[in-house]
Amino acid sequence: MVSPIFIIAGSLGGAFLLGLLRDPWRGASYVISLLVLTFTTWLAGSWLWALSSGAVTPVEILTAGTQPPFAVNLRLGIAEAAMVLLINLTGLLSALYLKDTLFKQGRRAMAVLLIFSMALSGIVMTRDLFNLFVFFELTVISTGGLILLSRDPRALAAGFKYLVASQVVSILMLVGIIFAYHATGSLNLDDMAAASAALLRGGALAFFLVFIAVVAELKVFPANGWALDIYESAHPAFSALVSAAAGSASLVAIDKLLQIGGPAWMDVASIIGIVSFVGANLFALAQRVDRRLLGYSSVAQIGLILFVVGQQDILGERYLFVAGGVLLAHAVGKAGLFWLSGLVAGRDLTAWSALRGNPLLLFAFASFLALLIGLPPFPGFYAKWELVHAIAAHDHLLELALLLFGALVEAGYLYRWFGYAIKREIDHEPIAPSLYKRAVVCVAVLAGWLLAYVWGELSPHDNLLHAVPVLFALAFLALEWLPARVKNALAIAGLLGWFAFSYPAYDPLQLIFALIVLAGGALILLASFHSDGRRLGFYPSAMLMYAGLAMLIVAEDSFNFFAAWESLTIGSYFLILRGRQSEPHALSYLVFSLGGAFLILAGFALAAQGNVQFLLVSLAEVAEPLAPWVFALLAVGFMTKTAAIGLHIWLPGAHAEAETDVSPMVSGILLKAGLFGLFMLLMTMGRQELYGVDLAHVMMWIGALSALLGNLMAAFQEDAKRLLAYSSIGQMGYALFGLAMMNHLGWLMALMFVINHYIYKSMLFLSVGGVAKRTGTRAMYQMGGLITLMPLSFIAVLIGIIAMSGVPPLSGFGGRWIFYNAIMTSEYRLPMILIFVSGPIAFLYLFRLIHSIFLGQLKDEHRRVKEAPFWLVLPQMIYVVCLLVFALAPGLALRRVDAYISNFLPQGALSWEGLTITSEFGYWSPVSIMLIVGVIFVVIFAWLLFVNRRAQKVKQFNIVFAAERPYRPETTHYAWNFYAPYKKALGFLAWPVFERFWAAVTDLLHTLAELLRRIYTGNGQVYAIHLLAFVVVVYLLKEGL
Amino acid sequence: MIKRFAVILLLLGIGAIFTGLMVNYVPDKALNVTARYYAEQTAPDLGAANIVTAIIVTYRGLDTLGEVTVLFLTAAIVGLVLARGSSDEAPARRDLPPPGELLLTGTRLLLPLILLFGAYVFTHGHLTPGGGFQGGAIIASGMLLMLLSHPLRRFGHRLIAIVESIAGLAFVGIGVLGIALAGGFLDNRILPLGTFGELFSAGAIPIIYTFVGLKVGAEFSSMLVNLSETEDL
Amino acid sequence: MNLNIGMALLLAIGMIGTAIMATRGKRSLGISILAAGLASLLASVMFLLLGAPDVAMTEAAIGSGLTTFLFFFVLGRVRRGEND
Amino acid sequence: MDLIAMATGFLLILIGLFGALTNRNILRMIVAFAVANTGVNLVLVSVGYMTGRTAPILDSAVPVAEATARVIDPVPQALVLTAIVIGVGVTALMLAYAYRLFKTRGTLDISRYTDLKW
Repeated sequence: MVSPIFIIAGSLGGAFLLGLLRDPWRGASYVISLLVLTFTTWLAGSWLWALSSGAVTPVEILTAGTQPPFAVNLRLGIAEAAMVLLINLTGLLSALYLKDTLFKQGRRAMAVLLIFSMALSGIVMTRDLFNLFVFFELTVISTGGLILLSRDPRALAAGFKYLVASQVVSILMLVGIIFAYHATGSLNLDDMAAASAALLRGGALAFFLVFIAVVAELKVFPANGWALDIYESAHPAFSALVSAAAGSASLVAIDKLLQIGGPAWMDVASIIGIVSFVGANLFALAQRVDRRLLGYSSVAQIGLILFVVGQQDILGERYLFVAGGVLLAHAVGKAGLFWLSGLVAGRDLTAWSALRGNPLLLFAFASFLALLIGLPPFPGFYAKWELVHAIAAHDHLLELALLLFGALVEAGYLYRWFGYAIKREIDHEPIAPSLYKRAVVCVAVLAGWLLAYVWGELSPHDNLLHAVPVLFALAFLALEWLPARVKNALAIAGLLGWFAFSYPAYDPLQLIFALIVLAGGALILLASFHSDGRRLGFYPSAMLMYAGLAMLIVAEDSFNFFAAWESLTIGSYFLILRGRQSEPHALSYLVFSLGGAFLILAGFALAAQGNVQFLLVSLAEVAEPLAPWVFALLAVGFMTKTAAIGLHIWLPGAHAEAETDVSPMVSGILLKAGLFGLFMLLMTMGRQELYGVDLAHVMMWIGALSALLGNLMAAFQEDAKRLLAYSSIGQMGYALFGLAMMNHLGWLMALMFVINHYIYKSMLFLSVGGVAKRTGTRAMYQMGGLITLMPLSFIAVLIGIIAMSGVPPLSGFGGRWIFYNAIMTSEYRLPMILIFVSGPIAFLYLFRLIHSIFLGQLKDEHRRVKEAPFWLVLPQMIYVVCLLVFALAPGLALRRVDAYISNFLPQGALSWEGLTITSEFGYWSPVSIMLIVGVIFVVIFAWLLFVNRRAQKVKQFNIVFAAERPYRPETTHYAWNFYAPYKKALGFLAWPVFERFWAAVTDLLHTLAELLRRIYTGNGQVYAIHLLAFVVVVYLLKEGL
Repeated sequence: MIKRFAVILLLLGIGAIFTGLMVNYVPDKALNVTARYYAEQTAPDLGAANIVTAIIVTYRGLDTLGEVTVLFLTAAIVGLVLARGSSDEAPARRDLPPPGELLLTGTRLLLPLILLFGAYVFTHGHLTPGGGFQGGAIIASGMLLMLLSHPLRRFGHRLIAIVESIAGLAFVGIGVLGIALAGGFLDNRILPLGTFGELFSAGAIPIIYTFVGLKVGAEFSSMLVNLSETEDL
Repeated sequence: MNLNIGMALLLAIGMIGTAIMATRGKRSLGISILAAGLASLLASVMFLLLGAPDVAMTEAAIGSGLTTFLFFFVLGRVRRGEND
Repeated sequence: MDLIAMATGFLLILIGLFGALTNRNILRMIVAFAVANTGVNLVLVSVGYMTGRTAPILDSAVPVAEATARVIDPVPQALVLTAIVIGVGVTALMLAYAYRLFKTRGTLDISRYTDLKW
């Protein structure tokens, strides 16, 4: 092996060699720089490989042939090797990226770049405190040089501000170093760590100064104004280096210092880290400039890693895995984003819509964001999982809450940005055509996925990149060039194939959900045959969602459950984002979903008490003081997904604005994930009491209110798809109510709702979507009289609303029947009344659906409207058949489930005899009901025909009218504001309290961010004052603690 | 005014930290382990009389390499900063009075002496106070004198660049030789230690310090020259 | 011994005085720069007293000598720029 | 004596920082930082000082055998040497920046360079 000292000697030699060359020999200089960086990268890589394969042990590099502490020594262990590799690789890639700039600036700039990466490597490897200082100063000075690579004239001032701050830092550091030396008689870090106690007694202040100086080098919030200016104005390739490489090196330095400082200082580091994470993320909310946003995000991420570094005592041997995961994910993601920003011409966030023309770069963008946020399958996901488990197990609950809050805010502003890229007008210059810059970005993407694989292998869990469903979804990325129809066929085959493959392993409950997700998903995908072209992005997203759902159903431990949960959330987010007007709704969906997901994560972590491989069935064994909290966290998390009232505001927009075939997916299928989670939760944890309140009872109330208010709000909608969306809130409320009753029939009813809601909501969304497609509007009052033009859609809607309203003879009635039986067995009268009341309200909006769309007068402009496209109608007709079959023989599905539920709630099971079902209150025979209703219908219909036999048919437009043209024409339309009287009476219930509440919360956050970020006045002196204030405040707090 | 007040308040805090350091400061009665090692071992191990030099060039040679690199960097960046954008500005008209006869003659007389003195300082760094940095600075002051006396004379950028690069490469090269021939990077014992107290002793220390001196002199000269030429471009 | 301490005290007073002179915004920049250089020079005498001849030489040559020249170089350029 | 030097050093640092943070002229800021750096060097050297000992140079006056008992701790001196050189490097860099800033902005007032903020 070549000695690692050559990483330093080689770079320096290269830099000095550049000085020998003549100025015009730019090509030769550039080649030398690249060769040197390649050499150091290779050297670091070979050491990493050898160290990780166990071929060599960590090396001590002595200089001057003398043992430490008398001479400076360096060390290269596996963590150091990884960091050095990261630094030099980032340097190499940035050098490639900077080709034009470096050619323009000449060999001096190249030499500075070489020294920069050398100095960072030195920071990582050195074991000597003063040597650390020297390397830090080298970093500072070379930063001062590399800032000038930018063409932005503001970079000069930014560089000066940076130098001012570094002067303050280096003064503090030097004073600290000399007193630390005085206290321990050595400058060697290991010696100091050994003499830690003595140092911390006599030289605590000295240590404090060194520590705070290195922390300041990390650009922690809020003493970091200069850093933000650099991120904004420097060349993006250099910002990538600062964020990825310099940040990592400083973190390693902090880690070394904490070996001296011990647990007391680790706590300080943790607090600084978490404050930085939350604060910087919050401030980023108000940011409109891409690179400054990335700057804030870098500060936040480095704060997070600092937090991890501070938690190393509780992470134990998993420390490197966690810290490495977060750090590498941050480094790759951030460097990638900075590089990407160099391809985008505009600096406003919305300018990134220019990426839309290039699917590869868009994929890169998405990958980088996922890396930063720590979504599966990236390393940050595994790392956060273990981190959260560790801090939950040690009861650091405040930190846990702050961590998750910060992560949520970060996800919010990053995905808002992604939404801009996908949805905003492309009115900017196209992306830069430079091929090698794109190549650099692609290398970063590859590195990110490679890391994802490596971390999956290193984790104690199953590698998510080995999961067949995920791979199947990812495969569609490679198949994007195929026509949509071919991909659709593949997708359907995949879903059905996976169902057939997994079928034997399902228990009855899983089977029902699998049927809905996989077979049902395939059915909805039939409608997607309607689209032609290539439909870029649709299949990877949809399949990711289905993969998540498929994995959720079979997950046995909390990790797999949560990973699946996150996958389906992200997949569905991309899917929803595809709708034309869906940008804000997709974002609110994502924020709520991730918020819910984080609650679930917290719940699992609390339950697991440090055991990262926690079986879901062990939820039953969670001990008392913790159990209700775990229950509450998980329940609220799942209820976010089912859009329980209060957490529902994301649903109407997300479902209504989605594409025609996406709405049924996210409504009919995706909502069931939440119900599945609740099933899982109630099966394992049962009833829990918090401060004497039965949580199931609370859930029941939430369910009842969701049913009532959801239905009420649905009744007042003008938009057909929104109406359906709101009705989902109500329907999920019913299911929640049923589950919360915690008795046999309640659960059966909930399952009934799972099946029914899938069928009729998918069907209704498809038919309404088809109508909207043909008429070009979703406002019901603009439709009317379509019954003759779109008879099949009419039939579907008719059957759908019969089923949904729960009148005989269709399956909805079965649901109600079980439901009423269930209610009889329970003792909660008041929520029951609410549920009863919401029944007729459901009828109101359903009636409106058929009345305003299909009955009444045909609008003039719709006279040439045709039936919905074949591929939209086909699944609807299949649903009609399903509904009829299910109505006739509910036992097909429910019988086995009934038996299965008896395992958990043995009392009150139904008895199934042939096609008749008996409960303790009565019996239900679907066939006879069907017959009776059929007879009644035929009789009434015949009688109506007979009565109206002499009615005269009037041509529709056989009328003459004259009037003023009203200011808002729709106000005169009878189908507009259809339920005005009800609205007068009950409208207060549908008042958007929760919308207002959540809007106020986000406004508050934004206003705070907008106000507080004004501490960054742009004045370099003020930044230095912040820095001093930071030092003094930390000192005072530490003294006070 | 608020700012001034805030600064005073904060500096009071920093002052409190410093006071804490001073109050807790107890001067050592005897040398600590590290210093004792240097006092005892420098002469037999490295053969250098000036312990500070031995530490700088050998024991903490990596720091010194970094230090030299700092100057290299600074010189390069000063060049970069000053070169940036200067080509598009109109050259300023120089209307300085010509240097006096006295200065010119003085320079001619003094320059060789100064250079010689500088060289003496850095070659004797291992024996007497002084060394590469001080010697380099002295050489640079000679250059400064030349600049003052011939403000319009173009300096050999090329010569300066070659000196600084060769000196730098030589420093790194000697360091690497240490790995091959002695105990590690920057080990000075690649050459015989010689007789204690003589000029050619202490292994590679005088050689390294010579290169350091040349390099430091070249870097400072380069900075000065760059600064002085900014307006001529 | 006392002589040394007396000198040290004198030097200290001198340094503090020159430092204040260098950092007060009232005087001309040239004087500030000179004062800072003087403080540095006084410090190098102090280093000699503290038994650090190497440091003293360096501080005198680099800290007070070259740095002061660098300052004046830049000051000269800026002044000439201001006259334009 | 070491305490005198140390106290002077600390005072110089504080004076320097005060000057650097209150003068808006960037050249004055740089001068102030140079003063602060001098202060740092003083503090560093004073930490190594031991009363009654001589400079860490072995010669006829201080033979090798007596070195341990006679010389001052050489380490801080070595560090200060490095620190001085690094300090001058940073100062030169800041000066170059100041010059360019003046050329491009026409002012030396740091409070005028606030086009990057928030």
